[in-house]
Amino acid sequence: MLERQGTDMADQKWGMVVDIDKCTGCQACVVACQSENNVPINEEGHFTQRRAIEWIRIERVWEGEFPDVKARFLPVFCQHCDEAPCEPVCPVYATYHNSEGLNVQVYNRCIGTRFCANNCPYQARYFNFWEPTWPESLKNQLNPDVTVRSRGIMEKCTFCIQRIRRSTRDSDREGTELEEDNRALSPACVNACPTQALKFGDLNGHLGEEAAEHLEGHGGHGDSHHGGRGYHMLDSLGTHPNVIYLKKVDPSAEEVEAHG
Amino acid sequence: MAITRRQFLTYAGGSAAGAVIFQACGVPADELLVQSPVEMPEDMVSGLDNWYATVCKQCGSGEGIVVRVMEGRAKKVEGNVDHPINQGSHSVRCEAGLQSLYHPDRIRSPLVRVGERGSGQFREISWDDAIGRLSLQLKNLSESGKSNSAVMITDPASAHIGMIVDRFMSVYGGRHMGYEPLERTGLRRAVKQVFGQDVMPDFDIKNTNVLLSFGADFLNTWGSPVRYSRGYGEFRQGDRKRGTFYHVDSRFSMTAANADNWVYVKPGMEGILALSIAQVIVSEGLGDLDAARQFTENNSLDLDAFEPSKISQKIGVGAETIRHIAEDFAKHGPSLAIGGGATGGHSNGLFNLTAIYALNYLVGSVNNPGGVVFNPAPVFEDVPVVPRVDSFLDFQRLVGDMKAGSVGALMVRNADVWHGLSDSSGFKDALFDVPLLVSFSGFMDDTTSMSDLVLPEHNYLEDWGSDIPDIGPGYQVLGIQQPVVRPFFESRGSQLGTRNFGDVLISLASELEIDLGLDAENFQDVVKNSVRELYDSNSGSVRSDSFAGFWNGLLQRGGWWDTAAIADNVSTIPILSEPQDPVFGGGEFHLIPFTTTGIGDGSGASIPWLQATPDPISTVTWQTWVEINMKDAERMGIEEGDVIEISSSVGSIEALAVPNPGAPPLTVGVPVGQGHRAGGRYAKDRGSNIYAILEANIDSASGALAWASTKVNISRVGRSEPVSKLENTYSEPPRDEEQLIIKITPLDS
Amino acid sequence: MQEHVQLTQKEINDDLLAPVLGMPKWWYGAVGFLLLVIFIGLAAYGYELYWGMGVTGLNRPVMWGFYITNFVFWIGISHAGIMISAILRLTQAEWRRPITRAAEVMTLFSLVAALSNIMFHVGRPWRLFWVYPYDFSRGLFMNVRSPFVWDPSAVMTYLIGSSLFVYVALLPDLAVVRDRATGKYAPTVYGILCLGFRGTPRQWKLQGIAGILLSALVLPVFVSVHSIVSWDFAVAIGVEGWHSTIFAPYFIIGAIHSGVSAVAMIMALVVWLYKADRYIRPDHFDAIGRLLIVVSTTWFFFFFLEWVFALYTLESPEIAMRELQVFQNPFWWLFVIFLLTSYFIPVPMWLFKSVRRSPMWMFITTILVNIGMWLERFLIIIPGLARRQPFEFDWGSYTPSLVEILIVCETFAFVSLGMLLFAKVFPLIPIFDMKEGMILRDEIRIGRRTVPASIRETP
Amino acid sequence: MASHVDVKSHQGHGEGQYVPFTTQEEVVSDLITKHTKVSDKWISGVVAAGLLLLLGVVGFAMRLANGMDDRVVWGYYALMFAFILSTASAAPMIAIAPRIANAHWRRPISRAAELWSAAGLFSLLLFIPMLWILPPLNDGRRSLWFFDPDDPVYSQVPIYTPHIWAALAILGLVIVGFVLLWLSAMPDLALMREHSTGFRQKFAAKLSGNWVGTTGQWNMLHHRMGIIGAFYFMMLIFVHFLVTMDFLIVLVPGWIDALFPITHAANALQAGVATVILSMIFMRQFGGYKEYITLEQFWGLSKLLFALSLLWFWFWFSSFNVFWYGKKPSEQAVLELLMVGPYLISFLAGFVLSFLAPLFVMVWNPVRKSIWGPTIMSVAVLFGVFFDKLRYYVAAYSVPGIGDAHVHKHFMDMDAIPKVHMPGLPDIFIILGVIGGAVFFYLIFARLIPPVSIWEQKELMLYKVHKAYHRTEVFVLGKPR
Repeated sequence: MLERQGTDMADQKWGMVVDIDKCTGCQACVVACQSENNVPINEEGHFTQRRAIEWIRIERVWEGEFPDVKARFLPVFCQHCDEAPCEPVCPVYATYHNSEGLNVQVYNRCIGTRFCANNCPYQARYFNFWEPTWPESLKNQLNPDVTVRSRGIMEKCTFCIQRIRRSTRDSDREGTELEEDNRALSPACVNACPTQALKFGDLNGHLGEEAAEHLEGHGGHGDSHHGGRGYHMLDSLGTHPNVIYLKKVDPSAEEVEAHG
Repeated sequence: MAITRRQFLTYAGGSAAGAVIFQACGVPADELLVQSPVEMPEDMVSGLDNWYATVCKQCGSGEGIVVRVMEGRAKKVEGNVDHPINQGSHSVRCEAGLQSLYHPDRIRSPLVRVGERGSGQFREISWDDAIGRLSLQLKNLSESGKSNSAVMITDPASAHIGMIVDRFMSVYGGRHMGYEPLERTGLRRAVKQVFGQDVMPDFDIKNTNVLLSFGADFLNTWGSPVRYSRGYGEFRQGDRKRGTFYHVDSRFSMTAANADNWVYVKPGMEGILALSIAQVIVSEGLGDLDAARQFTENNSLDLDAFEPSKISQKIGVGAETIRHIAEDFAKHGPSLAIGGGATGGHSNGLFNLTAIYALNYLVGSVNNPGGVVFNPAPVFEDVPVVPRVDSFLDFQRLVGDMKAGSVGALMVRNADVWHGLSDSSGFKDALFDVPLLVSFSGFMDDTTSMSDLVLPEHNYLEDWGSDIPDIGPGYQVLGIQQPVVRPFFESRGSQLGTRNFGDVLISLASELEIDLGLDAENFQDVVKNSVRELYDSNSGSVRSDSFAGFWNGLLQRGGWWDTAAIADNVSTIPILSEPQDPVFGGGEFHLIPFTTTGIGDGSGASIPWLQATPDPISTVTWQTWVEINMKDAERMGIEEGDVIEISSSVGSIEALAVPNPGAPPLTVGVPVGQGHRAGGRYAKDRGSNIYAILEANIDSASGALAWASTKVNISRVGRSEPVSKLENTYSEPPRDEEQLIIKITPLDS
Repeated sequence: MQEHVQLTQKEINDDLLAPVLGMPKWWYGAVGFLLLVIFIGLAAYGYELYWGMGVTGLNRPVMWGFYITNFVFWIGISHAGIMISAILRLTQAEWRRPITRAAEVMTLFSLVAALSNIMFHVGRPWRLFWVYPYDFSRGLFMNVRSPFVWDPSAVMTYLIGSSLFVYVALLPDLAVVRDRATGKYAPTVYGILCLGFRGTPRQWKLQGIAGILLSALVLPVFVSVHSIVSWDFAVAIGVEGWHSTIFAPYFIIGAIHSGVSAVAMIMALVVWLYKADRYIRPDHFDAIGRLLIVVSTTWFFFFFLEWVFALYTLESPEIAMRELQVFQNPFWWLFVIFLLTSYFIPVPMWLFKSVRRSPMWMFITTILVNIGMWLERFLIIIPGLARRQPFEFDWGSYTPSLVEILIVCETFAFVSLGMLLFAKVFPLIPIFDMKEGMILRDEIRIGRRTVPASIRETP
Repeated sequence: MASHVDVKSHQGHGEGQYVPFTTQEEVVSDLITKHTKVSDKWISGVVAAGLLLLLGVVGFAMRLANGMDDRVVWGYYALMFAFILSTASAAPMIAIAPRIANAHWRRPISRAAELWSAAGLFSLLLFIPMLWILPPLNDGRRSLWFFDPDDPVYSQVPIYTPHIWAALAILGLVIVGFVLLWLSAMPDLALMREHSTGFRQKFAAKLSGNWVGTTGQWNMLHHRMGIIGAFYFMMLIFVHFLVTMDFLIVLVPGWIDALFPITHAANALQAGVATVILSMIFMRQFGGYKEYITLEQFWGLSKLLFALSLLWFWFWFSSFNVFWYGKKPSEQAVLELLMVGPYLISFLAGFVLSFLAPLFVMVWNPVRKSIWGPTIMSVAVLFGVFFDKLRYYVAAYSVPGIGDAHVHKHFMDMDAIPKVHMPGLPDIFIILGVIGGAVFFYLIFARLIPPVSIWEQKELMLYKVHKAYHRTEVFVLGKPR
């Protein structure tokens, strides 16, 4: 279905590395994502009803109380798990794994049982409770590469698959090799991030090597924690995410070891 | 088959009717729906796109952006990779430019007021008519010799627009004032005094090792956040030792959350803390001693009065902490001290800032890598680079004049004075004594809604222009702003729709028969002409053998910059202003207004994306809320969502309580920018305006408004409403029991 | 054993056919009221269809609410029919005779009600048929790995099986009605329906065998249905507190608990509405009461096990979820009500013979049980989904909207209406079964004692 | 149409359908003589069992020589304890359940089932060493009882909570079993008191108390047997719960299977039925009770065995499906360890013998309604149960790192799955010995108490009456309350 014939795309495996130590919680990624992916405008009501849609959201976690208080920021989005719990439970194959390691959501197949949302440990799936609407003039901004999701279906981060498609198509047309750190290819959030906390790439390529370095815990330049900070979120669930998080460095942290 | 004309018409009519019917069913944006049950629509790439480089005018920091355009419509904003300020990244507000471009409530043509002033009833008129009316009034004024009673208030306008405004007003003989809601006149004065610079310097966070910031929310809204964030990323995890970051603030801001140590200091005591740090450095013989001697003697300053143990009680910071910071700051250089935000918004703001910035001299990080880096002289002599900003004192004078009836015409561009000026200034009443209020704003903000005549300007994405960043990267930069799409209302003809502000001034000048001395009949040419000298200089990022080629290069690269053109080293001795304690009004709680990630100082309030952007700390959207300490809240029986009345001596507003564990006791933080009387469907009558109740305390040294020095009383109204936050309501703050965020200590500690 | 009333076949016919041939006064009132409730409920559903799921109280992360709760509840009720008639038939329990049909009919209608809940629940019901093997033209098949595909197939099988079950058991009575029915069309219609049953020995034999076979065959289905329903929850690893191995038996036994209670309710209603007190005797209530004590206690043991193992893991998300379930508002008081109504009030009462033998008390206690069991499902689903952890940042809460409440009421009205209409058209107490029971009764005199006995064929 | 039948008026006939004696006296004398006569078959049986028991003791001693610290080698011992708990202790349920349900076919075999509770005593003896094999709580292992290692009080107590509770529960089970046996034997003991001589007469006189068979006593007896029976069932479930929980599940990190105690119990009932069927066939072939233990009994029990096999499968599958579908690493590891991993063979053997075979063979009524069909099946089931228990207990007892809280909180990684642990010579001795021991106990008690309940036989003759009905003949079953 989604494999593109006659190319080497199928042996790419898209993934992301998120450096929590760099994330400042500035929300640039959130708005970039909404603009790129035609995410419906989250009106006040959507927040009070707890139905706001943010394919990537910044979670803020408190530590301690005033005066020695800390707040941490954690970008959360679809982890595109290799063993995605959301996939087997969908009765109509609306969500499945494509040949590039992406967990894709076929909106028009979805019938809205919301089973996948229940079974996503990362709560990265969002349901269109209302019909998304825009004022006439604002529709001019909607991205023609991305469909508008009607009410009654799930949606979630796609790693901006439309960008991957467009740039691979272009590279095919020009007969050039698709290089992975390429702004036309990487998702809107990654391009936006002012501190470069997000890094997108091919886990079978350079990013994969870097990620391995982080996960195995060696490498690193001098004493600036470069390698060894990698971990998968909720690893003990065995979902095998394609997103690698880099640990927060905190002088006052009591050392805790990652599970698993 | 042959279709007769009649048949054709019937078909056409039929299809038209069909279209109407289906429209009536309100199928949403269905032209974008792809109905395939197996393919992700994203797999079907449609159409070709172009990316045009221009400059973001959403906020003052002048980021370079590229805009994705398909079929003549702007679709996506991304950072311009070449641009020195943001190097490809962008902030929330750059993105939102798209919605300001396609905002449903944009002004579609010149307007003249028909109802009461402020009734918001306008009538569309032609541009000729509008310019005629304005020029008539100006003529009358100049003929009656009161031309200086014409006042133009703009946002801090620099580069060519600034030039034209200045020229116009000076040639005409009127006054030009620059307006900034949470003004930074104090900051500019401090920079002048300490560094002897007219231009704001750049902070080399990227290479600094110990970062000590006072009150400046520089990762979020203060200064040039995107540029600072780029540096911060490297500062944290670059090819270098991980830096240490102390943040001194009396509010737990997003920047404070990212600091390794947030040091709470009592409001307005930052300067004293800075001097105390200086005292430790000097007394322990760390750092650059003769620099220290210089400025102590020069300012006849007795540092020992600031020995930590003496002042620690007063400023609420432990003596040990002060020593530790001082030693770290002095020993593990390169170090950098930044100050701003609320620190400068006190009655002793100028003292605070000067004291803070002076610290950089002690550790020799002035105009050095990892320290404060000066910006060079402007690109052009005749084009102002320092935006004109007038202090609150000046505006109080203006209000005086207005009351006295000596203001004949008030022209406003991009400056929402009505919303931003505190009631204590009396501006709102005085406005009714002004015979003519003209707005050049392309959007119905509060001030525009009060005005008599509206001459709407283009949205910046439709418009020509230039930008010289207020806070440069340390070398000369000129951003070029080009229209990425045709003007949205172009179809309404030349007499309706919007126009470039510069063009309007030019045609106004020709109406008034005054000569602005620029040999160009429209603003585009003004820019074009003035960049000729860059072409001639044949230096910097864009070079070409033909001017046409050069111009194209400018447009493609989104501007011109010359990394070689850096500031020459100046050795000045910082002038500290008189150490003094902050003065506050009456009231139980310190009120600390703050700008939010989304709507900033209020200029973004009309844009839904910005309204819906969660505040990083409280994750609240769309509303005005009160950050209040949890224990205080407990004491006063306040729970999340309770409507709180905040009352100062000036007035009172209502806001929703959001207790949070980071808020210091007896301090309330309230976001600015809501509570508009106009501003379109997304901003009108939403939340409440904290500016309105700020007391008119003034930093006597700089004349700036001490906007953080108001003290308020808060009380429960008894009502309570759901808080529209991304996070769910909690009784206990979430603690991350499952360690989603795993923390490790740095290797060296 | 019992104050047994021996009736002639004529009496039985007259009594049990009365509701069919005659027409009680209260009937129109009841049916009218139920129709009204159903109409309101459907109107609410129309509203939901038009505006989308937004009109419900659901949100992120509580994506399932009243509808699924109600779905599980009705599936549970539907288990009573088979439980009573199949199992008791296989074990030749005499006291089953008068109540089997009511139970089976309840099964049918509650199954339909359950299915309707799925329709209310999904975001785009007009595409619900995609969960069936269909749509080959698009090169697609439904995802057989999903419990939501197992569900419809199992429930459908169950529906078909149990309707056959009812029909086979109905044949002899249809024949009786055919002979008694007056009017223009009725005799013909019943004649067609009863498939020409004339009561020849062969027909009786076949009918008996069919009954036994069907009850043996439908039992596995009955088990599979609710196991699968439980796996809608249990296989999910995303929700702490759902991922428990005991769910399948726990749900089944819970279903039987609520189902058998519902049957007792119906029995009481039948006694009152159709004056059937000569057929449904106090010791029928007694028997079902005893059964209920056993069932409910077993259920409680499973409940206990589930909790023990939940706490035994000592994993903070699990603990947090339980904490939410038991201590947080509003769940804590729902939890208390649930425990009291589903076990701690009824079971001690059932220990008293006088309670077991009084239709009134059985009616009250069993209604309590069903309230409790509805809450049980609610308390499994909602706090589980509220998910205090791992993502405390966006844990959720849920309050049902009016629409949901109305639609839930509609399902209850639907089942009641179904029962009423059925009782109007067919005898609700199996006539032939009663007669058989009367014939097979006997007594043995041992010394001075007379022991009730039943006649069996020699094996 | 109530007809009154005079008991005496009907001659029974036909082998295996009912008792061929016409008068109660005949039944009594026949059973008493059968019981008192010591056959050499019995003697040889006792001797053989006794020898096996000795062998077992030897094996136990050999194990004991190496001490009890290494839990791994005790896996097979634990297995045998569980096996006895599942067979001997569960067998009495076959007397209790039908008695409560008033099923007449049970009557000839209820005593044979109850006698196994005597062998239950053996399970208690077997359990005592387990107390030392199992790790104490204060090295941080999990327990149902949420034991806090730092608790000053508990850490002083030499034996820890789960040990105490489980021991008490098993003791209780055995006691209740004996009480049940004694109660139901009382009328027969009274008969023996009258009819027999020698030590047996004295023994009966002691135990039968003041039984004279008044109506009051009879009512009381029925009442008590109902209560005690129900109580025995609860105790049985409770014991299975405690034992599986604190002596099996806790040993395997990540094995959070709330259903397992019930699966274990269901499996035990299955084994109990099989045991009873086996003891039936022995009594029938060697004990000389052919006329009493007839096809009807086999038929009744084989239905039960069939149903229980299905039930067990359903429980097993419910657990398996949840683990397998969830794909959690911890649970994957558990499946690897207990099923598809080192003990795959054992698992398959158990699965085939105790589920597939009964399913496909006993689904046919002719097989169910025969003497040898159920017998063979019950042998298969017993072996199946043995292998099934093997994969659980031996595997669980060979898991390292129980004390480690971290291991418990999260999954143990795949390469840490222990290798299969083969039985050594002592283990084989123990296996044989335990089986022999159980049989030994059983045979001894079968000497003391009639293995066929005399009074229930007599009752049967009252309640089961044949009579003509229209053109056919039926029998009338009394259903006393």
